[in-house]
Amino acid sequence: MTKPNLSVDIAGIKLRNPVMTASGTFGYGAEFAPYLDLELLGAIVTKGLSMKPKAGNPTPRIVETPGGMLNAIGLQNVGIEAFIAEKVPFLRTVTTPVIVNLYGNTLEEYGELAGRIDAIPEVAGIEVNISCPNVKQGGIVFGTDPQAAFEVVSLVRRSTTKPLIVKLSPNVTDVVVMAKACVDAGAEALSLINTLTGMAIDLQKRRPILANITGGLSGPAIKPVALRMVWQVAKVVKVPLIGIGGIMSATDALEFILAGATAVQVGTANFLDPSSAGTIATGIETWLEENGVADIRELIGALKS
Amino acid sequence: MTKPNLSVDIAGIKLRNPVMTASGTFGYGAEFAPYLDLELLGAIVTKGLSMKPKAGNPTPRIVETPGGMLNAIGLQNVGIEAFIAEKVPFLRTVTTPVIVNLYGNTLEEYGELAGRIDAIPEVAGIEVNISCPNVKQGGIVFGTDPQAAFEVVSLVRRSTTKPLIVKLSPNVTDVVVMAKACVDAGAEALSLINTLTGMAIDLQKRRPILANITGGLSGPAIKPVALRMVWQVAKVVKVPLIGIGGIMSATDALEFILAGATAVQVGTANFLDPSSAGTIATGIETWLEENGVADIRELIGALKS
Amino acid sequence: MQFKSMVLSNVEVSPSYFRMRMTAPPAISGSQPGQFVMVRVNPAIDPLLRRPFGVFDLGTFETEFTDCGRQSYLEILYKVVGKGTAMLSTLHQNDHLDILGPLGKGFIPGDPAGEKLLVGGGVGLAPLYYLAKELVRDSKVNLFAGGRNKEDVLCITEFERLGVETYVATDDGTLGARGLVTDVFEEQLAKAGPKATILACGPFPMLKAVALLAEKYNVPCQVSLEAYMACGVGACLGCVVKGKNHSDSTPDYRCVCKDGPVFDSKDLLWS
Amino acid sequence: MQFKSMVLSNVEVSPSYFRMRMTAPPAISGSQPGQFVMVRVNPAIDPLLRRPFGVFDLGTFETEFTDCGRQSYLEILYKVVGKGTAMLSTLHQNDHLDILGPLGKGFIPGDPAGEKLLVGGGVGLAPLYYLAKELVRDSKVNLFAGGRNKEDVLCITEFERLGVETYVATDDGTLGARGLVTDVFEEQLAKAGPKATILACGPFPMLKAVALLAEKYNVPCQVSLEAYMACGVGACLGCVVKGKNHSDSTPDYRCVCKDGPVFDSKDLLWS
Ligand SMILES: Cc1cc2nc3c(=O)[nH]c(=O)nc-3n(C[C@H](O)[C@H](O)[C@H](O)COP(=O)(O)OP(=O)(O)OC[C@H]3O[C@@H](n4cnc5c(N)ncnc54)[C@H](O)[C@@H]3O)c2cc1C
Ligand SMILES: Cc1cc2nc3c(=O)[nH]c(=O)nc-3n(C[C@H](O)[C@H](O)[C@H](O)COP(=O)(O)OP(=O)(O)OC[C@H]3O[C@@H](n4cnc5c(N)ncnc54)[C@H](O)[C@@H]3O)c2cc1C
Ligand SMILES: Cc1cc2nc3c(=O)[nH]c(=O)nc-3n(C[C@H](O)[C@H](O)[C@H](O)COP(=O)(O)O)c2cc1C
Ligand SMILES: Cc1cc2nc3c(=O)[nH]c(=O)nc-3n(C[C@H](O)[C@H](O)[C@H](O)COP(=O)(O)O)c2cc1C
Ligand code: FES
Ligand code: FES
Repeated sequence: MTKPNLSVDIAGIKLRNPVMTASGTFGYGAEFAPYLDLELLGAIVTKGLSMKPKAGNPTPRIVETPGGMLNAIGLQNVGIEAFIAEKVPFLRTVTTPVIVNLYGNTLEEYGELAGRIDAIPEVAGIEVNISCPNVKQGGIVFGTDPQAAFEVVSLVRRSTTKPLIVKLSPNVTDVVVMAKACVDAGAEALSLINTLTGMAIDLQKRRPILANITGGLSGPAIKPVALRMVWQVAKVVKVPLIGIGGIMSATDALEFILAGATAVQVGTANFLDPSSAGTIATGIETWLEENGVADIRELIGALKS
Repeated sequence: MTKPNLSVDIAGIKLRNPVMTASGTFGYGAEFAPYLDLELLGAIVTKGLSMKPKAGNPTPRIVETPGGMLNAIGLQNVGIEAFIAEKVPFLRTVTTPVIVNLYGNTLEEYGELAGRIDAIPEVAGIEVNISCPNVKQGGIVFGTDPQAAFEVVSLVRRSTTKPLIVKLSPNVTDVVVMAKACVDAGAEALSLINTLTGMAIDLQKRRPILANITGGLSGPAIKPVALRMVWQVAKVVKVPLIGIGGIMSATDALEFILAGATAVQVGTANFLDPSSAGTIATGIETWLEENGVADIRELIGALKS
Repeated sequence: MQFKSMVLSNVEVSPSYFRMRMTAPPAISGSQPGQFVMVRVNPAIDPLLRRPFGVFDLGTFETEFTDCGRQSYLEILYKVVGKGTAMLSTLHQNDHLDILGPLGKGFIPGDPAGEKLLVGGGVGLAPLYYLAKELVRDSKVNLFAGGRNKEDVLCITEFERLGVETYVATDDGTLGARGLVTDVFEEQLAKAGPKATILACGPFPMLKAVALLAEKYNVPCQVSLEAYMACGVGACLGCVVKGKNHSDSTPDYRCVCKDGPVFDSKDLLWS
Repeated sequence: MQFKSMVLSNVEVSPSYFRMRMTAPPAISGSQPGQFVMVRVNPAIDPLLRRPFGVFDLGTFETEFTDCGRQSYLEILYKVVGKGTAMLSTLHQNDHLDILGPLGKGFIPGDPAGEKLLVGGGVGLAPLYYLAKELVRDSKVNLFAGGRNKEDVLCITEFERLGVETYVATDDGTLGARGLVTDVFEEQLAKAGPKATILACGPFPMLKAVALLAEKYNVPCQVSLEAYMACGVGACLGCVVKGKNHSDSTPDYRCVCKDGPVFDSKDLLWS
């Protein structure tokens, strides 16, 4: 049998396979180079970037929960200048497309940042985080109000010609409404889901475990919610979707693709096993071969229901 | 040391301890009598009841997920007549208060059903399910729209003098808005959370596993989301809260109480271990003793944050 | 009942089929053939739910290091198909389990004078062994065992040792006749006396075929079903199957865990 | 590196303290004292995250049943405190683990002519053993070991066998002096030569006290910190601590996993 086709197209970005890394779980790529061949990946999405370097939240910032984890990193990042100076040179050494996840504390900052990134040739595309639940200012509003989402995405769309992905929050009554607003505003692809807002408590200390009190729930625990949202959105919008949430294996990834995702992102799994994303990519190829599927695209949204 | 006080008051219902069973996970009580002493419980909440017997969804109706399970039972139940004839006689034999969980397919049915239950002396209180995500007609609308919730709760309030608990859905952007609407409409207590809507897929069959496609996610996986919502609502509303979601142990239960719950409900844990609810109640007592807490009420909302 | 149990042995009897013996309280001897147990594989939350397995055998053993005389044991025969059974297969002697059971309704032996026709497919043979053991005391017992290949047909020697007459069919002919076990079964069913009883356990399509044959030859028939289960005690309503009176407007659902797993084939809707 | 490992032994050396030896690739010998490994307790999702443990010892052993000569092993010394360590403690010889490491920055030996003052609290002794083993080759090594009671003070005999001079203090006086190890330590520190180096691992309050003493006596000091970790490789930013230049407006966070776990005490903010 000839090798199956694994390549997909997300908003004009050509991926050699549908497996990307999720923002904030893969650093800037270099951290994982000792554990897997970055050339095995469809794309690398970098840690959420802002204009200025950002300190993030006090610690503890992470805590394990049943089948998942909470994080309240608070979007600590190096800021655009250091990103260009320190991170881009390494990313230039890999042929895998690099997508920059960005966020702003204000509407204007989103636009300004998108404009700056537009000028970086090494960046294949932009993923706009309107969904991070940790930053009071900004984040939560853009991600849960369709009108605010429309505005911020429109502004970013005007500020860059790069392929534009918008990442959706699951903490909403109707994710389809949010999805439509973003597409109407010019999003060429949607990634979903970001983390569910949760909390953990230390009984003996009678305190929240996270310094930030609440944090974002990720990992296998959220997979059913993520699958459901991808399926709901896929029925309604036409742009390609990137499925995210608790993907640990090639099987998980293929389930998201059946539900309607064109690509997937691997997040928390990178912590359990730093080679996960590579293993998942090769696992998908093996599955296609074993099941006589010539092209991954045959599976996108192929769920019988 | 004298025994600590475990008793709490929910909407006028006196509970010997804060541990109740969650609707739909404990049948009508009798099913669990061989496995635990029902007199160990604070209250028993029965399976969601409707006017007419209801068939529920086709099978498969349940599926395990990472750290949780999805169910799409579709509110199969015996209906009010059979409930009175077949289930109430057994419930009369226990001194533990019985709370009836009910739902209607229309606004009117909610009112009518509440009226019928008002006449059953064995019923200590009513829990209104406005949050079940499985029934297209009704359910999802009442539970996610504050105005609809206000109306249905107001009607139920007018139809019964029994203590009135309203059970909230987590599938909303802002659970606090829903909570306030229900309290404004006359809810004397709130229970939260019901299940998160999720989905599971059988890759080989390329089909959703549940016949209903989506189902409600319960179990340890959802605990962080449930804790967060209880904490959010407790900061704002004055009525007692009943914390629900992934409670497996006395520690879990006490965390909910710290977050602001006056009582808790044990759901999925009953399946893993049919004696769970009793073990949790005695575990709470032991913890209070070991930690020198004389009264459980000292812990309600006692989270330092 | 619910009890803590200790693994006594856990042996691979055929590729990916394991036979596990574990301690049980004396009351386990009250189990009816066809009843099942729900096994909590470990106290962690992965896997979350208990796994149901038929009672394969019961007995007593002499404890080695104590003075307490003969103790009861329970055996299950299981196939590794997923996460839970894979974890079970890694358990060793002295590992602990939490068991709920015996649960549900078992097989009803029927008239001892009639011959018993047991039909089992694959791991469906599991509950039939304990059933055969009980039945051979009073009745003539025939077993019809089917599977994809010879590795799917388990413990035939054990059945024969009980004095059961066995008929085997496999899809690939590697053991017994080549073809469906229901074909072999029909031949014998046609010859069966008027007091015969059919008792079957296996995949749904096989049970359906058996139920239709039972109707055709007018022989009483009990079938043991499988369903995804959460509680095992009739509370969650996750495990239902359609009863004979079921229609979309007048639903008739039965719980496999409580009203079954063994049903009279006439009580179910097979379409 | 990431490698599959097989448990060689797992022994309770003191109540709730275990010493586990496991196979490792030869490259493990490149580990620096103070580096750590992230252990995936089992392939299930409970517990989900890896658990970090310091390298307690390294060595080689003769394999029993193969011809492949001496193989490398890695040892960790751990205390059962929660779910992950409880599960670890139930593992047996031949059970499998997935290991990431050695990770992070270890201790820097400093001038061999100076004496080495090792300070360890409770399970903080773990990385100091491998450190002492390396240091005794060239330097005089003193160990100050503290704990709540005698059961908290581990492997002192092993340290003594290396030729380390040991000073012990326990809160309840059941072993060594009664009181804080830092008191005993200060006495000796006051007498230490100008080339001495302090190398400490233990609970945060102890490290803080040691860091302050180091400043007071102007002796270079390295401390090994703990933090909740997810990735272990500097990617998740979950494990940060405040660096010396940290303020709310000009944040200076360091990753314990990558920039540490061993830091020069002067590089951290202790307030
Ligand atoms: C009454 C009854 C008796 C049974 N007796 C036996 C027996 O004696 N020997 C034996 O090998 N098997 C028996 N089964 C089937 C056995 O329960 C499943 O093979 C087992 O639960 C699979 O678990 P897993 O984790 O390996 O598979 P997974 O596929 O990982 O399980 C995922 C979920 O699906 C459920 N599930 C998967 N397959 C089945 C199935 N066939 N039936 C019910 N639930 C399933 C699991 O319980 C679990 O909740 C019986 C089932 C029932 C209902
Ligand atoms: C660099 C480093 C080296 C360490 N070396 C050792 C050692 O050699 N021996 C030893 O016994 N312990 C060591 N620890 C502490 C050890 O990692 C924890 O005791 C262990 O993770 C607890 O896991 P648990 O599942 O039993 O506890 P739980 O409380 O159930 O763990 C819940 C979560 O909290 C984390 N956690 C809990 N306590 C700690 C802690 N003290 N430090 C970091 N994370 C924690 C766990 O990793 C897990 O993510 C070290 C920690 C770090 C950061
Ligand atoms: C530690 C951590 C940091 C994260 N940081 C970001 C971020 O900076 N920007 C963003 O859009 N999402 C961020 N996420 C969310 C992930 O990209 C992903 O959407 C989420 O974790 C769900 O996927 P998973 O279950 O595979 O982890 C972060 C997640 C984790 C666990
Ligand atoms: C099988 C099943 C059936 C349920 N049926 C109902 C119901 O009839 N009415 C209701 O309000 N909630 C129902 N629930 C939701 C539970 O009462 C509870 O809110 C939810 O399971 C979360 O708690 P847990 O994580 O402890 O299970 C059901 C849950 C399960 C698992
Ligand atoms: S398994 Fe719960 S009702 Fe049958
Ligand atoms: S543990 Fe992830 S950055 Fe340190």
